[in-house]
Amino acid sequence: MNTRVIHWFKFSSPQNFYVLAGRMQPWFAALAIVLMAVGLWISFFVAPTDAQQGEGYRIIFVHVPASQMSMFIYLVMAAWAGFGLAFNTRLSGMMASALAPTGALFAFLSLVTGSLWGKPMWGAWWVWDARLTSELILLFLYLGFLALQSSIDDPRRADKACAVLALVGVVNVPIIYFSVKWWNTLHQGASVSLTRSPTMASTMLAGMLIMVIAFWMYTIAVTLARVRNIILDRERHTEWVKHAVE
Amino acid sequence: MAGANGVGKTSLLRMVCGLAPIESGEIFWNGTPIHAQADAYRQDLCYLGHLNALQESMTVYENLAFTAALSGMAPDAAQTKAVLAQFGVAGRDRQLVRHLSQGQKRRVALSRLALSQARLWVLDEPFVAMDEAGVRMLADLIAAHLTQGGLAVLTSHQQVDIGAIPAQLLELRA
Amino acid sequence: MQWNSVSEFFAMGGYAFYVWGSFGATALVMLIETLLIRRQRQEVLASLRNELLSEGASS
Amino acid sequence: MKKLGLGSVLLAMLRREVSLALRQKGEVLTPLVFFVVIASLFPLGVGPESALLLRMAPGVLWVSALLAAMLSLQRLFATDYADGSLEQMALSSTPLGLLVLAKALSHFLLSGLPLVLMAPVLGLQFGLDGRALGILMLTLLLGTPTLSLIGSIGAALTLGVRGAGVLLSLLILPLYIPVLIFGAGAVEADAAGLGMGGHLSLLAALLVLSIFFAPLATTTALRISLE
Repeated sequence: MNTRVIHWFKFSSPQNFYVLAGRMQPWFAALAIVLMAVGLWISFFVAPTDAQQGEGYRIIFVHVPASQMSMFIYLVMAAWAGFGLAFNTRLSGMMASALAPTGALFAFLSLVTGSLWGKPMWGAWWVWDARLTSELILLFLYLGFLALQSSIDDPRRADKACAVLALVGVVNVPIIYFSVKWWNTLHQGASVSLTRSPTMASTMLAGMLIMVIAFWMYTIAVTLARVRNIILDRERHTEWVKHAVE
Repeated sequence: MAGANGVGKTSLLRMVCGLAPIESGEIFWNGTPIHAQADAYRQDLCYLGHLNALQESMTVYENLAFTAALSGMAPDAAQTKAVLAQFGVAGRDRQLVRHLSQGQKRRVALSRLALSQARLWVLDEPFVAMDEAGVRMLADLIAAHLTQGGLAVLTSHQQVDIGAIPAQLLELRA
Repeated sequence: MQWNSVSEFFAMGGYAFYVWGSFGATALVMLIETLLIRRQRQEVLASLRNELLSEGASS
Repeated sequence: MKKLGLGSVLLAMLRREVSLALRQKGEVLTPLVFFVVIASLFPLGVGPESALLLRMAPGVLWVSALLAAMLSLQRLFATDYADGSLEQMALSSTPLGLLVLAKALSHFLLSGLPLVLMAPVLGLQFGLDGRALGILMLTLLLGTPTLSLIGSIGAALTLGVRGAGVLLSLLILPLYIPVLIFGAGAVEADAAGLGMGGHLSLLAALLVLSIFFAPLATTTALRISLE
């Protein structure tokens, strides 16, 4: 038991994690590509046409994974941030800052695909629907995180300040979501939802699930690659980086 | 504590205060690590850094009374007057800090030491911008603090004689 | 399979722009992100090599 | 030398903040003038049609108040940070969280409360009736302390940072959304005859939550800035 604990802490040093991440990254990338190919096959050739929404519903195969990832990444980011604040580990901050850009991109994609779905279904590019609005606010939170990160020069201080911001954000996300929902029902009532199709065929569900897993793999692969860059950049004055470059 | 510029004297002092994080090692006060007893430790601590911690648009007395209040003290006007006189800024207690010279501001900041009841003084370059009489007076004040069982950690570029009290010189090198 | 011809597949039952737009945007963003990370890596490595070279020259 | 209780320490802090702000009158007046100007721009933008203005009034006044309260946030810790007073506060034996709470309270007294008092005058311009004006003031009274508390987190995070002003608004405005929704919503709900009890209790809940959590986050952020 004791040896296992030591084992894990070994990987929490940036140097060891750099090597580990380098070894794992290609596998996750490969998994992402394979799963995405399978998911795309199901989304276009196996899943049947939706009775209500015709072929337009196929947007869910990218919209749902993107929205889910944007929310999960924020949670994971906040978890890393909290871990970093509590135990003062360097790697945690690096992981949080490696996750943030991908999370922001998924939030952005969720908005783009959401409004591409909304145009034919609602007849408008943008509707102040509770989900879309919350997603927009989530994007703002990501942008705030990225802006704070980039405007503090000392990376250690930036990591800690961003960690506080991420934790404040994660406490606020449910409150914001609830308040937006409240606001939405007060003002216009529920509208047709992209994800609440009553008759979802099992192949549709399977396709969506595979796409969600594929997006997870993509996120992990991209984050590992990015955190490797960050580690190299931050640890540039250490011996092992000099050896790694040579 | 001595050492060349940029060698980390101020950083070390800030670590002693618990302001800056410590990369490795531990700082103990009364046998307990300082981060484990932060509130009790701060009661014993008086830190004067490079910055004077004086608000320009408040009077000298208001400034001193405020920092004293932060550690739960309320010095009366007469006491403040006496301390200011001791530090060579007599009769300035009702003046706005804005109207003082740099040297006078430094003296006002240092006069906090006489008003504080902390046992540990952490001073960053206290002798800078002081004339000879000021240095003498401050050295005597530190000596008196030490004879009463207090402790002072300070950085300085110059050798200052504080009498017969044993002092340790720590020289930092890069 | 529900597609009778290639053109029908691309037409997406009249939703071509929206469906292909969504998938296209997603693919584009993922591609750009991957390329950006690759470039970032090359930049970091280049600056590290530069540093090493200048250190080697000065010592 | 007299010993002070915790209450008197906080009172001393509060008195210092208020007297400092009153010596620089611009600090209190600028947000207030800003509030009036912003609120007056809306009718110029959308036209003087009274039914439309009446419908927009709660939202417009709340958004303007939110922006005005944010104006003075950046200075909340900035001068103390620059002259070293913040170090003294962080190293004093008084818990920093309580000092932060006193700071936030002073911010409310100096920028929130004037807005509450000014709001009915602007509400009249938008044609709100007496009852709506009362509710508007009540929601502002409940909501602006929350704005000050959440704002203090942003002010602490952006201390000594490049472009702190714009950054502060980017960090803080998304967090202000629930307060805005429930604040402006209460006035609208009452006008629609739906009852505003729910809104008001949610506003109060947000206030209680932020009293507990905001000082915690702010002190952590302040200590990070002082490292």
